[in-house]
Amino acid sequence: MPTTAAPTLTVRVLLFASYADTLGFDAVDLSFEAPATVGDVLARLRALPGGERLPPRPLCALNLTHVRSDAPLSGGDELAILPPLAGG
Amino acid sequence: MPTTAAPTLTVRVLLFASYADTLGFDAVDLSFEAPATVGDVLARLRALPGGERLPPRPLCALNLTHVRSDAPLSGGDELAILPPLAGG
Amino acid sequence: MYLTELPLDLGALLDSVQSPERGGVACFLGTVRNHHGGREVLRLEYSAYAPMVEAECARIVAEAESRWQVAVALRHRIGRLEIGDAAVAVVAASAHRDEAFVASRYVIEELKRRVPIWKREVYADGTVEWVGLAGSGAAGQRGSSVVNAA
Amino acid sequence: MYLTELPLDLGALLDSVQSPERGGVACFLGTVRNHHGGREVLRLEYSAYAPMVEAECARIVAEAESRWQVAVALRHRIGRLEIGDAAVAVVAASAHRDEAFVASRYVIEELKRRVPIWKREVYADGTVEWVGLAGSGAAGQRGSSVVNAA
Repeated sequence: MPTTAAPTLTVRVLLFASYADTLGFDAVDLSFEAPATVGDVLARLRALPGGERLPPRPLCALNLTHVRSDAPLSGGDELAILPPLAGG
Repeated sequence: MPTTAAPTLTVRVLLFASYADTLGFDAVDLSFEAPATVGDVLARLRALPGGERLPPRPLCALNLTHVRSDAPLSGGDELAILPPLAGG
Repeated sequence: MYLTELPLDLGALLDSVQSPERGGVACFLGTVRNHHGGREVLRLEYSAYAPMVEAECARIVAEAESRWQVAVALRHRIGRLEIGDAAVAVVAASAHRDEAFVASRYVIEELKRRVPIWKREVYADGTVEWVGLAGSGAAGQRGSSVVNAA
Repeated sequence: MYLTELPLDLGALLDSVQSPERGGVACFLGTVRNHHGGREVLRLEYSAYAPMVEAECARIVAEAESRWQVAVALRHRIGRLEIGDAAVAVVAASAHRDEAFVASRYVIEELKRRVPIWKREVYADGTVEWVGLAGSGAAGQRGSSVVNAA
């Protein structure tokens, strides 16, 4: 919901496992004024019901690769917020 | 073939793999004046045809346990002279 | 494909990496335990971010195969697993057993650290919980503070 | 029995040590390579001082099971083996994967160092040679100075 004429970008956000349960959905498209980072997505998620239970620095993967929260976003990116891993 | 009246002991000596090929037999009973050690057996073997090709310090096992050449012998012992191991 | 919903076939993984040049083969199997955190586990369910599992596993295998002279096979099972079922299998074959050992260890450690797979444990008391490793965020070691299912 | 003349059955060894408490299983397989010292190997034959193999393997397994919380299975094949056949298999199962890895490594290293087994390699050029590890005596790395068979 951009409120200015600044260019916007839309990213696909995926939630998994306990985070999907916590926020009540497993995928959402979110739009931001450019430039935006992974941290901006996390801030948006934290404002949603249940989002306050996300940890301060969750694991994040951008287009199937682990990234830090200062990674910049591009339109069409797929950003996954990953609960603590438990494979193996 | 003890030549004195000293007490004698007889041990069973086993040869394996390349050592059996070298000396031409794989088992022999040898008698020694007591006390005797593994080293005495090695010295006796070295005097046999082909025995000069035994290494200076071959692996030896006394009654199924690795021993050094100064290990003492008792009558009825089984002493195995082990070529370089190649299991695995 | 590194993910499967079928039981893991160690023999097939061995066949895929063994060769007459590679005399040393190290493997690791991770199987479902019947206890966790002092509680009796009845069964569990693995889920995954499948496309990233494939991408990250391919990266890990490529790293191992470039660092050591090994051929690596890796498979992780998802879906419902019973106690004793194998969840993950790693095989590393090499002409040098040291490299086989080191590479197999590397792959399982990196998988646990980097590959997006989650599990929900079903306990004997009827509760269900997401399980996570420590250090991945404030949600902490157990997902119990986040989710209480039944 | 740690020695067998039959093909090794990894599945049976896994079954013998896996349990619902032991979620981590590390294995090692040593298979017959097609080359040695730059020469092409056609097949080989393992022989052993069988009673001592049983005694020494039992000691090694006991050492591993006392040093770490593991259950260990170990089997070595003797007789004629073809390229690719497994000659030795070690399995270590533990509640902790680190212990499974360390114990399986310990067992294979100690087996190579202590267990009286020998092999004769048959080469593509028709020669046959006893093969040995370095450091076990002046006969040195290869038995060729001691024996020339055909």
